[in-house]
Formats: sequence, structure tokens, C-alpha cells
Amino acid sequence: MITVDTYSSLDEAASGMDSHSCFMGGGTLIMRDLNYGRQAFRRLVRCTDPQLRTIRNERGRIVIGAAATMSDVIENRDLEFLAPVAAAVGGPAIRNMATVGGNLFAPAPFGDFATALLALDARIRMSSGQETGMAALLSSRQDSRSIVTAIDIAPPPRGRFRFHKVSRVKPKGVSVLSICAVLPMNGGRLSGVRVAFNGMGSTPLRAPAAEAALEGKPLDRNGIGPALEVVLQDLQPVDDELATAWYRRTVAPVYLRRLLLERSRAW
Amino acid sequence: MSSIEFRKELFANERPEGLNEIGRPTIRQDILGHVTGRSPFYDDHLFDGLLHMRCVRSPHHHARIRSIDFSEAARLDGVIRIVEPKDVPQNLNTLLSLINFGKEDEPLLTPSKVGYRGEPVLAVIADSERQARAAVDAVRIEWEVLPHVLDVEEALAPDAPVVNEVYPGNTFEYYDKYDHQKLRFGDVEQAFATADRIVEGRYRMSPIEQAPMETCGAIAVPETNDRIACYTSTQALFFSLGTTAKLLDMSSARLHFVGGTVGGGFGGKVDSIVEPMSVLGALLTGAPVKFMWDREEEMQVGAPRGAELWDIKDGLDSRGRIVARSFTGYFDSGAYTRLSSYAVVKATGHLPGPYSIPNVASNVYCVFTNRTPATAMRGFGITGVDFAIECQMDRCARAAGLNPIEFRILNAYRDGDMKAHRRKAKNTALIECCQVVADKSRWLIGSQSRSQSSLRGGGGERAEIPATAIDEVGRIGDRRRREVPTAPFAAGDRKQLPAGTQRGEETPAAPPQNPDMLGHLQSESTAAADPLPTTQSMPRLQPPADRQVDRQPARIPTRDPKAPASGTDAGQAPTRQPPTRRPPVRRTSVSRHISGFRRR
Amino acid sequence: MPRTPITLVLNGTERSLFVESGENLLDALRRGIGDLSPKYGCAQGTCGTCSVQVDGRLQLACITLAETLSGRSITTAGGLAEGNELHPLQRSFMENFAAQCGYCTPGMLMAAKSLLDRNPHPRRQEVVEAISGNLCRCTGYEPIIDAILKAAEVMRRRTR
Amino acid sequence: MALRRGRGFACVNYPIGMNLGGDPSQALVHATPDGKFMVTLSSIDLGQGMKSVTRQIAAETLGVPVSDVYVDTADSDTGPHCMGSFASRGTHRVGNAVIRAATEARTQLLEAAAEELEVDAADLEPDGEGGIQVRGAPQRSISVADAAIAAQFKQGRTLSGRGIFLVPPSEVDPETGEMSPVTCFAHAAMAVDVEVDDETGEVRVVEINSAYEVGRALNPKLVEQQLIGGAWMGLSHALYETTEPYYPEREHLPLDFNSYLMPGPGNIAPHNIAILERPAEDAPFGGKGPGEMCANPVLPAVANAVFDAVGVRCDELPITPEKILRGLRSANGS
Repeated sequence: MITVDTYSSLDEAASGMDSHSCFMGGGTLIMRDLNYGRQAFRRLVRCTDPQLRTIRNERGRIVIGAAATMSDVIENRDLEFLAPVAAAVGGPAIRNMATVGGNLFAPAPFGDFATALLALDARIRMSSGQETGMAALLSSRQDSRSIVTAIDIAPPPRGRFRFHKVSRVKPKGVSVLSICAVLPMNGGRLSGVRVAFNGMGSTPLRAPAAEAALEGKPLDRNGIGPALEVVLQDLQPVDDELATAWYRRTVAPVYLRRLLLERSRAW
Repeated sequence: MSSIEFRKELFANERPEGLNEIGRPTIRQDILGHVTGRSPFYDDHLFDGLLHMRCVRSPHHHARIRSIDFSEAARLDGVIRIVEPKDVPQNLNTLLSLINFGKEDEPLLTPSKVGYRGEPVLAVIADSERQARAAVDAVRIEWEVLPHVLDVEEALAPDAPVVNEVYPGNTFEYYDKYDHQKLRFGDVEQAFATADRIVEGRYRMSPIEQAPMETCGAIAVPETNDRIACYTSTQALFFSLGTTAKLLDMSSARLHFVGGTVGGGFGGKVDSIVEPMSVLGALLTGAPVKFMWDREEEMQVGAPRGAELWDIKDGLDSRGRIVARSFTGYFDSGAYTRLSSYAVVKATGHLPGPYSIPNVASNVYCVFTNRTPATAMRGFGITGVDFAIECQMDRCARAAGLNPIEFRILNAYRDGDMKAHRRKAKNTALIECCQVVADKSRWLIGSQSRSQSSLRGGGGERAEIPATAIDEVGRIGDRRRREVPTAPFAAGDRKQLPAGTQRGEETPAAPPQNPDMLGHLQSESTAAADPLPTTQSMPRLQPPADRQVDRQPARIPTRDPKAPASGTDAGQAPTRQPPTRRPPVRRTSVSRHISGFRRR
Repeated sequence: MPRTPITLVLNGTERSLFVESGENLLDALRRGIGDLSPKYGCAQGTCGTCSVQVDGRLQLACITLAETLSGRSITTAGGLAEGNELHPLQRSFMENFAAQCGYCTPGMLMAAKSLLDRNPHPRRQEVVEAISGNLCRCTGYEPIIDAILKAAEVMRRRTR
Repeated sequence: MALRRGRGFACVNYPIGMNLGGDPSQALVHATPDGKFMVTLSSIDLGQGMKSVTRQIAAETLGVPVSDVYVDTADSDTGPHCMGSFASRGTHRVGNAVIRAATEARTQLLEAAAEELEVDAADLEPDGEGGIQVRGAPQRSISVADAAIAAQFKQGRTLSGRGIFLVPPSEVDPETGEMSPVTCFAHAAMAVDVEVDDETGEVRVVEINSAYEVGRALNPKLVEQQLIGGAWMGLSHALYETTEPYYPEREHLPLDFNSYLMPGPGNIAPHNIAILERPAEDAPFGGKGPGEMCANPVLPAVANAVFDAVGVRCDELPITPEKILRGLRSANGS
């Protein structure tokens, strides 16, 4: 037996959560479980607070309401750099439904948007008033009872954010893997690099060894070589319906190289 | 973007024009319904009080049921009825029993031992789908897990687990004699021994889902007059009706099946499971009952196109002619027969592909494994072996150092050639297809290949049936006693069948039962068989002045049916046969569910 | 089973119905109201046969919670024609042989409409993108893409 | 890294109808009071166009416009037996049954018209536009509607027909496999051009050129639908689809269209088709069913093209990027 409780304010919704509840964003994954009778919850909690869906610029940082949809992201001028990521989620109908907050909780092979947020070092605002980092959220997301209210990101330097999704079905298919990279440059050298992968583990993962190997290097074939050597150290791909771990390990460095060099046409 | 052209100049003299409606791009009769969303698919019939039926399924590949406890499920909200195997009156069937082919080997609901993950053992009928799902989850089953076998070659080993007790050798049994289907034409061993080069390949196709956008389903509704209506997605209305009548041991007169507008099938809607299930539900509850597969069931418990494994060995002469071709084929039937036994025979009749090869042999096995039973799909029995043959042809062409299109044309079958199943080829067009593709793709072929024709060069020597090596290896049960090689002649046994041995003849269509049905337009076939048609326009009806006289075939525009037609046996064209020449049909063991013919 | 009364606007007409808790919009439309044009294809949000517009935006009815839709406006393929006057997309699908079994067609039409509502001048690639969430097992997509492009042309001529 | 081009060829034939026969189909045709015709079948339209092609066959045979014919499919109370829509048998078997039924109805129609016109029925022919005229003297004519009304309300005559088409069942010789599989075959040939990414194993189909011999294209647009859509499915089988990605192991089984892969609208390639028509003698107007064979040449042609491009034989379907990559690695000894 399922009940659905809809609250007009976030506070009410947050206080309405208990151990049998599940907060519903766009519902694209929850509804599927519900249709197939395999939900682990008894109550669905919804919140219709319009604040939850706003995208606003707060002193140079961008705060995306958790209920903002992928389409909202695509249509927002401040988030132009994230539009290609949002546009890679599902088809048009899914993008009208799937929310940014929901993507944080989507299991592999979903979660391309969360991967981008990981690479962007997003801060996650919770209904409890706390803020948390992406890595912390991803590692504890199964038992989170607090509601994500917004995602707070610093826009990367212009043109320094890159995203590539490897999918066999075009234009809409789920990820075999995807890569997001923030590649700030300082005096012709990389500085403050962040690289994240989806599909290379049970959650989106950073690749710290590759990031370190890129630090201070020029963005060219020689500069990135060491990073390609070590990138697999931090990734734990598994076999699934789409590909084997072997395949993912084999092509991850290839796609990382192409992503890093895409504008220099070095490949 | 794509393009389409009609090469009307080819075979033009075999194709009278001047038709009114045929050949026109008339829009589809059903299209208005499709674009307005009003075409009546089976699920577009609404019934008050509709109940929903779902199955409890095995989580194991191979297991025995120790105990079942559905007491909790039966008490749940909205649960109307638990359906058990004993509720199915005739709970053992094989789909092709409707044509009397094969032994009963599959229950509708399995009472004791399951052979694949997803096999249904119980069904639940509830007010809503959600309640039915909850009840399914509440059924407790204690399983004794058994060893399983998933690989077709392992399944043929003497000590392999027995998948299906009805076929203890893990293969379908052909003609009460062999554990495989044989094809023998000429002597492949002798030809391999003298061939210039040998090319071998092994090819495999994994299972494929038909994936119609509409999943399989049916709604059964008690009608007045003690009948049950069944709205169904079936691809074969009377096949499903007959199967339902048989499993439920009821008169077919009590069944009213409605369908005909189906959201894609591709072979996956022949199996006739949803129909007996829903009708059983309606019989047990007296209410409308829907049984449909959700997408997950469609993907994994709905029967797929089965996997196939093919070994091919070719012998080539120095000019690139294939002189011998041998196959060993395995159809992975899963835990039950369904239609794979038929696919094996169909594939055998298709060998060695559209080529004229003087020595051909094959052994093809319908193998039982502990996976979802396989069934028909678009190209059934042919798609997998065509993949194997044409990849093999590419290998052979490269081995022979020939352009792949020229290599095909060199070996292509032509009108009048004897095929390996001992019937003559007619109405062939492979060479022309090859030539046209060479043009379209700008794939250069030589003038020699360009000048070939399906109409010429066949027959003669190529029409002869050679002396044939045969063997009796692979009798039913042998493989349980010892390892028996699977490939033709691998066990060494050989006997000889004289050249020209032919036991039957071409089976043409039964002629129209009544001269009024005899087509004025079917004189198309006259032109088809006659290289020099006397009229280019369509011969028109010559209706009889006296209908008694019309029973003479002389009034039908035709030529002498016994006249030879360019090396083909087109003289036996069925539509031009006088009714008195109707070939005798042996009617053994007709199924009472659908008139069928014993094929074992 | 808890039931919730909702009132929504379906193809311009106000409709009131009870929906079960957790029920999806597809079931509510088909069984609750009797609009059979959206089809069941997967109930997973992966095939698009149940595509409808909610307040003018494309959504998948099978993963839309019905009880959240009070006061919302739903458009389905069943509401595309005005009386006997077919929508140009419907006419184009007919004339250009863009349907075979017809099961994906209602959803495909809604995806196409959602594109043309916003973009009367779509490029081919934009049409491909617009129907990317709608699967078709029969046609190979090309006739559908062609039909949508031709419908767009007709609609542009009409508004000129 | 390189994108490597390759081309592959394949050709096939395809048996039309159920193997070994024994698969009848029946049809009933009757006129309404004013001379429109109903064709009643229990055959199934799965999208292949059963209703449409039998409608054209009935109209052609009757000699009336297609708009005056309606086909009703699949009600077991009214439609006579049909074995089903499979084995490419629909056009061939059902089409022939419809020809016979429509021919019988046409005979009645012409006799009714002959009685009204006081001529010999043998001298009459329908004009295909709703009229019946004396051959060579078109001014002497009667409309189909008037003939039908006269038949049913004045002469006491039905305008109806029955048809059955059956290739009688035959047997297989257990020792040699001798058999009569079917009575006619369709044909196809195909060249596929691909581009293979030798670092990732991804295959892009660049272009398909094909020739399909279909006996006669009874409705060229319906044939085109089958060929374009069927080749798409062949492509899908070649490169994407399986319910068991690790066959014969039953692990990681797809349960939805996210993991059961099929080419999307962004994966399709231009397909240039030539249609050849060599009518089969026992087929309705020569037409063979193209619905199954259209997919078959694609699978091997793609495999052969991949080999041509990168030298890897992918003998196991589907040809995934992984299989190609493994092939490339083992060829390189790495």
C-alpha cells in the first residue's frame, strides 16, 4: 500500500520524512519501481514549493534548485556549460521530468549529471540546513533521509568544462561510460584539474591520480600522457549488460585522451 | 537519405503489366486508426471489473519444487484466486501438436520441476495489477536446486543434466529415429579429399528478443451463451484458439477470439501462452481477466529468437567453385521445444544457401538447455544460418582470391539446378540481385560475371541427383551411452545411395476446389513460366457460357501443363492444374484442435 | 486502496476521476477516462509509446504520478485532430507511410508535436533528437523523420 | 587512432510460406446490398500490411476500386481459418485465398450483370471504376451497384465467394533430408559500407546498397516500408541486440530498452534499394512476401565489412565494440 503526501513547503516535507518514506523528484526512476511493485518504501513525499525549482545566480555562484529539470538547465543562460550534459540525459520527455536532485540518487548507468556536479565540486544543500560535498553525498546516498534542496556550483572558467558520453544508441542511449573534466589553465598549464567518470563504478567517481598527473602540465599529447597511464587506478568498472569491465578499462583512457585534446585536434 | 528504384527492365517479359490496383502505392487501410490512436489493439477493449493475472516464476535455472505456501498471498487484499497447475485441465502440451509434430513436453503452469529461470509455477488473479504483484511476492517456495546446463555442446555430453524428461537425450527426436535432422546429397567426404582448398568456420548467434512495442497479452471475458471471448495480441488466431481449447480441454465452439490489430509481432506472438492463461482465469473467476507480460517479462520470459551455433566446412576447386559443403548446426531450444524443432527442418531445407553445390551434408540439432524456451522470430530458421553461410562465403572468396560478388555469381544457383533437398530450383534471381548491387555500390565486377543470368546455365548436369553417402549415426539415445561425434560422417559409418534417388516430388498448391474460384488473373503464372508471352497485356476473364462446360480446364487461359518450361518444372504450376489432378494427401493423425498433418 | 479525486483538462475538456494511490497517468487516462491513444509499452519510461503533453510539455504518462495532476492540462494523440480535421502531422504520417503496426504512432506524434510547437523550422538532426525517446520497431525511423519534416513544411505554408 | 573504412557483401534467398506446407488460409468475400465488398479473414495485421495488401488483391480481382473493398481481420466467429502471420506466408497464402474468393464473387457479379444487360457473362468485364461493360462496347454497361442490387433484390443471387489456399503437407526423408520445403523463394543482395574506430571498436554504418527480388511489389510503398524497416532490424541484430550479452552464461540480462540495445534514429544510414520483380508462378500476381528476408543479408554483410575494415572476423553476433577490440588486440599480440 502506497500513500503519497504532498507538501507545499520544504520544511513540512522534510519533517514528513520517516524511515518508510521516499522523496520523489521527477519520479522517472521511482515510478518505474512503483509500476513494477518493487518499491522499498510505503510513503512518497512530494514538495510543490516553487522555490525548489529555481535556478539563481548568487554572487557569481549558481544555485540550482533540486527540482529543476534537465530542460530547465538546458534553457538557463547561466548554465550553458551544463546544457550538453543535461541534453545527454534521456530523451526530451525524460528531460522534462528528470530533476537535478534526482540525478544525484540515480544508480549506474544513470547519473551523468551527478558526474558533472562531482567534477564541478558542487556543494549540496540539504533540508537540514547542512551542506555537503558531492563525494560525501554519493557515498551515503542510499540511507539519506534528508532532502536535497539545491546544488551550489562555481561556474568553471569559460570553455574549461568538457563532457563526453559514450553511448551506443544515438542520440539517446544510456552511458557505457561518461567523462566530465574541469580544466582550468594558468599560464598555459593546467591548474586545479578535476576529472570525474560515470559508469566506472557503482557511483560517479573522481580520478585523483589522473588529476594529479595533469596538474601543471600543458594540455597537449605529451602533457596528458602520464595521466592516461594512471587514470585507471581510481576506477572500479564492473561487467554489466552494456559492456565488460575489460572494455571500460580499455577505452576509458582513449576517451579521456580525446576529451582532453578535443579542441587541439591532436588526435 | 535512402532511395528506392524499381528495376523494371529485369524479368520484364515475365511480368505482364496493365493491372488496376496491384502495384499502386495505395495508403494503408488501417492508417487513419493508427494516426488517431484509435486502432483497436487487444488492450484497447475496456471491461468493468477487469481482473489482473500474474505468474509466480522460478528464480532458478533448474530446480525441483519441495513445497509451495501461498496461504499468505491468498489472504492479501484484492486477491481473488490462486491458480495452480492442477487447475489446468490438460497441463501438458507442445505447440506444434497442432500439426502433430513432437511430443507433449511443456506445462502451462509447472507442477514439480522447472527447467529455466522465469518458468511459471503458479498464477495469481487480483483486482489490480499492483495487488497481483504483491501476492506473487508473498508466495513462499522451497526449491531444491539442480545442476543445470546452458551450453548446447555440453548438453549433448553423456553425463549432462537432463533438461526435459520427455527428451532425456537433451535433443528433439526426429522421425522416431535420430537425435538430429540429416541432409545428405552427394559425398562430401570424397569431395573434400580431392578439393583444392578447405575453408572452415564456426558461427554463433546469441538469443534475440522480438521486442514488439506492444507486449504479449490477452483479455478473456465471459460472454453470454457459456462462451469466452478472448481479445488477443496473437499472430495466429486459430493457432492460439486451438492451443487454448486443448490445454483447457474445452470445445473450440466455446471460444471467440478477437484480434487482428497487433502492435508488432516479429514471431514472438505465436507461442499462445497469454490466451490460455487469460481464458483459464475467466473460467475460474467468471470475470474478465487480463494476462499480459510487462516489459521485463517480454524481455526475459517471453521466448526469444534462439541462439544458434554453426560449423561449416567447404571444399573449393581451383577455379573457385564450391565442390562440397558440410554443416553441423545447433539450435538452442531452451528448456522446451516450442517451435525450434520446426526451425531445424526449415534450416535444413535451406542448405547450402542459394548456391549450386554438388555435395552437401548437414547434421542439425534441436538442443534443450536450461534457458528460456526459444521460438520464432523474423527469418526463423534462416537468419542465423544465412549469417553463417554468408560470412563463410566471404572467407571462401578471400581464400579463392576472388571478388566476393563474382564468387557468389560463380556459385549461384540458377533455374533448373538440383538443390540439396532434391527439388529443382526455379524462379531464381540471385545473380541479378548481385549484379544490381555491384552497380549500385560501384563494386566492380568483371564482364564474365556481368553477363551471367539466372535463366541460363542451370539444369543439365546440374539437375542431376548424385550418388549419395548416407549413415545411421546419432540414433535416439546413443549419446547417453557414449560420446558420439556431431558432424556428418565423423563417426566413419557410410553407406551408398544410388544416383538419381528421389522419393517424392515437388508438392504444388492444391488447386481451387471450384472452377468459379479459378483465377482469370492467375494466368500471371503462364507468363511467369513462358519466356515468350504472346500478349503483354493481362489476359482477361473468359467467363463460361455454360457453367457445366467450364469444369473443363480447357477454358482456362493456359498452355499445356506438361510442356517443359526452360529447364524448370513449372509445368506443375498448381493454379493451372485441372481439379481432377489434385495430388493425394495422406491425412494421418489429424489434430482435432486444428486440422494438421503428422510430420514425425 | 486509497483513492484521490482529481480534475484535469484532457484535450480541452475538463474531466474528473478518482485515481488510486501510486497510479500512473497512463492507467488513469486509459482506464479512468477511456482515452486509449497513449499505449503501454514498458511502464519503465524507456520506450515513449505513452508520450503525452502536460501543460504543453512532453512527458511519459507511465512514469507520471496521476494524483499530482489536478488542474493540469493534458494533450494526447487522441486530441490532435479537430473534429474530422486531422492535424498536419497525422496527415503527413498517413501520406508518407510513417506507420506500420501503429503502436508507437500516438507517442511519436506527441513527440513530434512537442518539437513543432517550439520549433517550426526544425533541421533533420533536431527531428532525430526530438523523437529519440520514442522507439519504433517497424519503420527504421526514416519514414517518421521524413513525415515530420514534411508536416513542418505544410504547417509553415499554412501560417504564412 | 583511425577510422577505418570497409565494405562487405552478402546475398540470400528466402523461402516463402511454412516449411513443408500444411498451412492453409481461407477467405470469404461478400457484397453489401449496393455492391461494396467485404473481405473477411482471421489473418493478423502486425503492421506488415495484411489488411492493405489483401484489400488491393481483392479489388484487382473483383475489378472494382480499392475504395469499394474493406478487409475485416481476425474475429474467429466470422473469419475463416488462417494459420497465422508468420513464415512470410501472409501475402502468398492469404493473397491466394482472397484471389479465389474474390474470383468466385466476381463470377456471380458478372452473371448478375449479364442477366440485367441481356448479354453473355463471358462478354462482360468490370472497368475497375465501379462499372461493368460489354467488352468492346463500353456504351453497354451497368454499375456494380446496380448489378449488386439487382442480384440481391431482384434475381435472388448472392455475390459472394469462398477461397482457400493450401500447399498440402509433405514429409521429410529422415536419411537424406529430401523434402519439398516451399514453392517459391525471394532473393536479396547487399553491400554495406562501414567505418570502424580501431581504438574503441565502435562501428558506424555509412551506407547500404541493396537489391531485393520480391516477385512483384503489390504495393510499392508497403514493400519499401518492409525493406527499410527490415534492414534497420538486420542492422540491429548485427551490431546491437541480444537478451544474453554473455551467452551461454545467463548473466547481466537486459530488462529494459536502456540495456537491450537497438539503433536509434541517429544510428541510421542511407539505404539505396533496387527492387527486382520476377513473379512466382503460384504467388498472387507473382508477389512474394519480403517481410522476413529483408533483414537477413544485413547481418553477414556488416560482419564482412568489419573484417574488410579492420581484419577482425566477428563470427559471433552481435558484433559489439568489445568483440572487435578484442580481435584487434589479439591480432596485435597485445
